[in-house]
Amino acid sequence: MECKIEDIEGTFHGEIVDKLGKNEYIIKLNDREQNLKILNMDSRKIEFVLDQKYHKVKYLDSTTSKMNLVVDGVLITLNKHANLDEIVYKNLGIAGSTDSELALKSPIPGKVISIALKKGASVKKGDVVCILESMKMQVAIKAHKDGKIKSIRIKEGGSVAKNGIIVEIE
Amino acid sequence: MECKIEDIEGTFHGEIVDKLGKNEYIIKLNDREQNLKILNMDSRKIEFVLDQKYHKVKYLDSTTSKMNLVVDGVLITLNKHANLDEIVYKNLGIAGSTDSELALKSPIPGKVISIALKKGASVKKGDVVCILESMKMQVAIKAHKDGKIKSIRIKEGGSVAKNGIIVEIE
Amino acid sequence: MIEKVLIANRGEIALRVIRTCNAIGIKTVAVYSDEDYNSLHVKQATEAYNIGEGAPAKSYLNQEKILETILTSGADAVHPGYGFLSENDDFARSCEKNKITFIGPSADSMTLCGDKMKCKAVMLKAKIPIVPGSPDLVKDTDEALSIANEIGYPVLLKSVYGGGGRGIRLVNDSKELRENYEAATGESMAAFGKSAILVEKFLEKTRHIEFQLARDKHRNTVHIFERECSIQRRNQKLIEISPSAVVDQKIRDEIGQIAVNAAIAVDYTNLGTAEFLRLDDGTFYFIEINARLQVEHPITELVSGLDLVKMQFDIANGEEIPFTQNDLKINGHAIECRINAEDTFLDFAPSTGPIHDVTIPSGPGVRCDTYLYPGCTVSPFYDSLMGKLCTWGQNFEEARVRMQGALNDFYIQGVETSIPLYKTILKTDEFKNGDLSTDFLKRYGILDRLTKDIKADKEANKEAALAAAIIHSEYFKSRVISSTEEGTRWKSQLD
Amino acid sequence: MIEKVLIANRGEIALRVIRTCNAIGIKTVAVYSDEDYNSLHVKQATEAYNIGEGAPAKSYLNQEKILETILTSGADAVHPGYGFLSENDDFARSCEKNKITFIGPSADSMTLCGDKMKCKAVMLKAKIPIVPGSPDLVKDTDEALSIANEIGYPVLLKSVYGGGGRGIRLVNDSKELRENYEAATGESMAAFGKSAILVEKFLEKTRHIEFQLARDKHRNTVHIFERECSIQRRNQKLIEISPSAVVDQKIRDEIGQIAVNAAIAVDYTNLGTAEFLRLDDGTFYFIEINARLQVEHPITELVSGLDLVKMQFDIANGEEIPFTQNDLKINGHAIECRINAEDTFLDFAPSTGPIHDVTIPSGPGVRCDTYLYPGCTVSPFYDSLMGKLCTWGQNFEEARVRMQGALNDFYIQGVETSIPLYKTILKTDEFKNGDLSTDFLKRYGILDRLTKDIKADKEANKEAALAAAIIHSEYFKSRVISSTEEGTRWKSQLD
Repeated sequence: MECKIEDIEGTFHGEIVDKLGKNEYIIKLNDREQNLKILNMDSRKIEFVLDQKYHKVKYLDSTTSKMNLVVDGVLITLNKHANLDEIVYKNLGIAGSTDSELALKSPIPGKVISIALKKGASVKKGDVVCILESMKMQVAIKAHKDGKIKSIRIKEGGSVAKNGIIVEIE
Repeated sequence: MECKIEDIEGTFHGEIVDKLGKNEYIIKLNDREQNLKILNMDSRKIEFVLDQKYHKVKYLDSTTSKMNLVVDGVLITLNKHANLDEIVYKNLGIAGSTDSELALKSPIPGKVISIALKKGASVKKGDVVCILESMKMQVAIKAHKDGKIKSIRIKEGGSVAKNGIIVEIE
Repeated sequence: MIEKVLIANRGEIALRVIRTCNAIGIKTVAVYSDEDYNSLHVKQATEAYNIGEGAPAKSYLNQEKILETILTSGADAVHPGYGFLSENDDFARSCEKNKITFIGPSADSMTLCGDKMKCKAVMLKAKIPIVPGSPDLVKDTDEALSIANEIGYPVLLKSVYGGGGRGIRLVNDSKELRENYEAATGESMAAFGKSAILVEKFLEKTRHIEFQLARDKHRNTVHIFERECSIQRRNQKLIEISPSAVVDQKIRDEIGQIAVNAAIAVDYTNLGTAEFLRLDDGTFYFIEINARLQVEHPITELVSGLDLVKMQFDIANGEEIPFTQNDLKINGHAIECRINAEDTFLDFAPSTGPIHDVTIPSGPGVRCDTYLYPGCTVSPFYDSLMGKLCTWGQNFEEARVRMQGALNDFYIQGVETSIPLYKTILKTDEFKNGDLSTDFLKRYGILDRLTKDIKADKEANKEAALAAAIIHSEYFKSRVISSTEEGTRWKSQLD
Repeated sequence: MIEKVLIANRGEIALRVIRTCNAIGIKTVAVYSDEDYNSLHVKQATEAYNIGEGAPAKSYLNQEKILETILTSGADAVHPGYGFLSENDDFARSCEKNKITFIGPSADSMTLCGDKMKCKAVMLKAKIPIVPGSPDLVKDTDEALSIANEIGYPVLLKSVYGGGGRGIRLVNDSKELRENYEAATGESMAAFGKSAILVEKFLEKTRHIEFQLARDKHRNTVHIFERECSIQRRNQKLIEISPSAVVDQKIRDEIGQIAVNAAIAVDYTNLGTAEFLRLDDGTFYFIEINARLQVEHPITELVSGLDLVKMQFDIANGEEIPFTQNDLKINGHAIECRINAEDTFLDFAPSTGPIHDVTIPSGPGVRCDTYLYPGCTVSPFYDSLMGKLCTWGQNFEEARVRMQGALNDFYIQGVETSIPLYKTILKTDEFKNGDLSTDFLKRYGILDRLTKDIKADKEANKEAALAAAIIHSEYFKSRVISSTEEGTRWKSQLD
C-alpha cells in the first residue's frame, strides 16, 4: 500500500510480508519489517501490538482514496494511492459481470450511497455507475462494458446484496 | 402475569393497564397502579423508571416457568405460572427446556480433580459428588437430591463448563 | 434537618451532590428534561421527575415546574448546583416563601452579590480593596477625566449594563478618553435610555485568584484557602490550581481575611467564593462574590480533606462550622482540568453527539467527576463541561505529572475535547514554573504549540496508522473472496 | 537510575506500577500469557511481550523466560508486584547476578524472611516479641510437655513443613498433647522423612495488625503507620483499615519501633510489611515480614499522602528516604475492600468468565484500582482479586459511609463478587465499633446476616422484577407477532 499522511512529509509504503498464524504478521513499513499481533478486531476498530507496542485504532470513514483513523486518540487522515484499491477492485471484478452479460452485478453487499447515471444514459466501460458503502468504506462500482443503461435496479439509500443486479447495460 | 419470587412469601400479580405512549405505561402490581417509563431496552436488559424510581434489570435466562433477572444488582428468580408465556412459546415453536431434575450442574467452570462416586451408587442430598478446581481453589460439588447415579458426565483430569452436567441422579 | 433534597441541575454536578447525599443519608430527587432521560443523575437519584423539554427555559430554568416538583416529591430542600437557577435570587426567594430550604445564601444576600453597583458600595464601605475607578456612575467627561488622572491611564470606560466584554472601551490618555466618552454614553443612551458609565483602571497582566468561603447561620466565617484560576479562554476557566504559586501563608492569611470580611459585608451564608485579580506587583483587587458552589470546588476538597457539599447541607441545617480558621491546614497541591466538549481550533465551539467509547482515568491521587459513560450523549442544549479531572500531589510537580498521566488515560470517542490543549499546557515551562496569567493562552502562543504537538503526535503514530490501514484492506480483500460465509469473524478469515 | 522496568506481573498490580512509572518517567515492559492478551496492562505499558501459556508455571512463574525478556527488552529493573515471583529469592538472586535491579529486598534478606525457623531465631535475638512457644524444633514429647506447661494450654503442635492450616493440631491439656504428639511426628515422618514439630501458644481471638516498613540502602528505616487486616476468610484478607481502632499514637510509636527493629534485624531494604497478631489484652506478637508490596498498600498511601511504588523505585535507585519518622503524620482514615470474583455461599469458590458490564465507582474520597473493563475476562488461571476499592474520610465513619456508597455504585455483571458480603459487613455495629477479629465472619454470623440482607434486597426489588418480567413478556408477544420485521427496535414495537 502506498499512501500519504495528511500534515506529514513524504510517502509511505507498507505491505504484509508474512502471515505467521495466531493472528501474527510480519509487516513491512517503509522498508522496515515489524511484528504485528492482532489482539482484537472488527469492522470499526482494531487493537494490535506492533513491535511490542500496543495500539488501538478506530476506523472512522473511508473512501477509495481517503481513510480517517483515530490512532491512540490521534486523528490521522491517510490519502491512499489508487493502486491498492484497484487490486481490490480487480478482485471484485472477478466475482462480477462479464462483457457478454447485460447485468452489472454487485461484488459486495452494501448500502447504495449514490447513483451516477440515469436510465437511458450512455456509459463506457470503467465509468462509475454507483457508490456503495460496506463496512464504512465507500466503493465505486464501475461499468463492465460500453452501452446504454437499460434499467436501474437499485435505489439511493437502499441496499444491494452480493451478486444483486445494479443496472442492466445493453 | 401470575408469579412467585424465590425466597419471598406470597404470589404476585401484575399486568399492563394502559399504554400512554412515549414509552410510558400504567402497570398494576398487586392491585396498585404505578407509572412505568422505559428509558432503554433490548433483549438482554431494560432500564425504566417505576413511580419515579430508576431500575436497571438484566434478563439472564428464561424458561417457560422460570426467569432469572438481575434487578439493580440483585439476582431474583421468578417462577411464572403464566399460561400466556406458554402460548407464546408454543407459537414460537420453542419447546422451552424444562428444569431438568436429573442433572446436577456445575456452578463453576473448573478442572475435575476427583470423582467420589461410581455409576449406580446411591447418594443422599448433600453428599460430595466430585471435587473441582478453579483459580487454585478446590470446591466440593454436592448432590442436589437423594437418588442413584444414573450417569457420570465428567472425567478425572478433564474440565467442566459452568452449568455443564456433572452427573445425572435418578 | 433536611431529609430529602431536589437537585435542580443535571450533569456531573447533580451526580456530585447525589454522592454526598448518599453518604450522609439524604434522599435525592433528580429532575430531567426530555433530552436527559438517559443521563446518570436520573439513574442514581432516589427518585427522578421529568420536568419538560430539552431547552433550559422549558426545564432546568423553569422555576414554577421545579417548585411544583419540589412540593410533589415532598423534598424539603433544593440544591441548585452551579449555573441554571443557582444565582437566581427570585428563585431563592420563592423557596424561602414556600418554606423550602434553598442550599445557598439568603435571597437578599444573593441580590446584593449580584448587583455590581450595590456590591461595590458595600465593599468600599467595608474597606475591601477593589479595582481603582469611579465609586459610582460618572456624570460627565470632566468627572471621568479627573478620575482617570487620579488612578492613571490606561483606563476602561464600562457601561454598567454591559457584560462579558460588551460595552467596554480601552483609552490610553485624556485625548482618547474625550473622544470615546461621548461615543460610550451615546451607545448607552441608545441601548438603555440612560448613560451609565463607570471608569475603571485597566489591568494588563493579571492572575485570577479566588478564596473559598464558608459562613454559617451563627456568623462563624472561614476561608478554605485560595484557588488560582488564571488559565482561561474567553473569560472561562479551564485549569484551576490550589494553592497558588504566588500565595504564601502570609498572603493567604491577609487576603483570606479580606475575603472573610467581604462575606461578612454582604451577610453571606453557606459556601461561596470571593474572586480577586492579582497584579504582578502583588496587589490583590476584589472583583465579586460567586454566591454558589464553584465548578472547581474539588481541588479545595483535595487540599483540605473536607466535603464541601456536606458542609453546604450542614450549614443549611443550621449547624455551626465544626472548626476555626486556625484548625485548617493546607495539605499538598491539587489541579483541576475542565474536560469540555469543544473544538479548540474552532474557537472553542461546542462539539456534541453520542459518546461511543470512554475510558475514565483513575489511580493514586486522581479524581474524576463526570457524567460520561459509553453510550451517553453530549447534548447541544447544555454547557460543554463533561467532567472535572482532578489530581493531587504532595507537591505541585507530583500533581502535575499525575495530571499528565490522567489526561493520557482519558479516552473519549465521539466528540472533540479540550484534552489535547491541556496536554500541551501541562508540559510548558511557563505552567511548570507557575508563570500564569489570564491571557496565558495568547501570551505564550499555546494554540501554535498545540498545532505542533498534534503534528508530532501524528508523526509518532504514522506507522501504526499505516499498519491499521493495511490490515483493513487485507480484511476487505478477504471479505470479497469469502463474503458468502456471513457472520464469520475477521480474525479467522485473516489467518 | 532505573529507566525501563519489566513488570513481572498482571492484573491490577501491573496497572498500579505502570501508573507510577508514567508519572515518574520510567518506561514499562509488560509481560503477558496467552490468556491475558486482551488485558489492560498489555495496553498501557510502553512495550508488551508474550511469555507463554496461561498456566502460571508456563508464564508468570517462568523465571528463565522472564529473565530472557528483561534482557531482550533492555529493561534495567524488574518489579515483581505481589504473588508470583515477588518473594522468590532464587529469582531475586538471578536478577542480582545479571545486574538487573530487583525492586525489593536483597535475595539474602528475602531468604531470611522466608525461612520460618531462621527468621524466628533472628527475631528472638533482636528481642522482637513472638508468639510464645518452642524456640526451635522440639525433640520429644517431654520437651513439648515442658514448653506447653511453661506457656500454658491450649497449644498448637505445628509441622514446620506445613502451611495454610495443614499439619496443625490443637491440644488442650497434657493428655491431649501426649496423644497427638506421636500422631503429629508420625505424619511428619511419613510426609517428609523427619519429625519437625514446633509447639506454639494457641491464641483464640486475635486481630491482624501490620506495619508498613520502608528502609533504604543507607539504613534509614521508618514505619508508615499500621493497617488492621482482621476481616478475613480462610486466612485471606478481605477488608483492611488504616489506622486501627485499637492503635493510638503511643502504641503506634511502640509497636512501630518493634517493626523497625525487625526490619533492621533481617537487614531489610525497600518496602515491606511486619505482620503482628494482637490479643484483646493489648499484647502484640510479631509473626513475619512480608518481603514485598502488599495488596493493601493504597490505604497507607491515602493516610500518608505517599506514593509507595515511587518510594520503591527511589529506594532501589539508592536514594535516601526523604523524611524521618517524626515528619510522618497520619491524615484521616482509609478502608480497602478486596473485590474478589468469588461466590460467598459456595465457600468463596472462584467465579470466572467474561465481564459483560462494569461500572467503577468514583467520587470524593474514592479510589478504585482494578483491571476490569467491559469486555474483559476473569480468568480461572489466576487469583480472584479483580480490584481494590478504597475510600478515605476525615474520620472512620466518613470513610465507612463512602465505602458503602462506593460498594453500591460498583456494578459487575458476569461473575459473582464479594461486594454483597462487604455491604453486610460494613453496616454491622461490630464493624462500626471496630470490634474486629480474624474470626469476625464466624464470630458474628455474618453469612447468615448476608442471607437475610439478600432476602431483604429481593423483597425491596420484587415489584421492579415483576414489572421487568411483564415488559419482557409484552415484548415477547410483540416479537411473535412481528418477528418478520427483523432488526426493528423493541421500543418502537411496544408503542
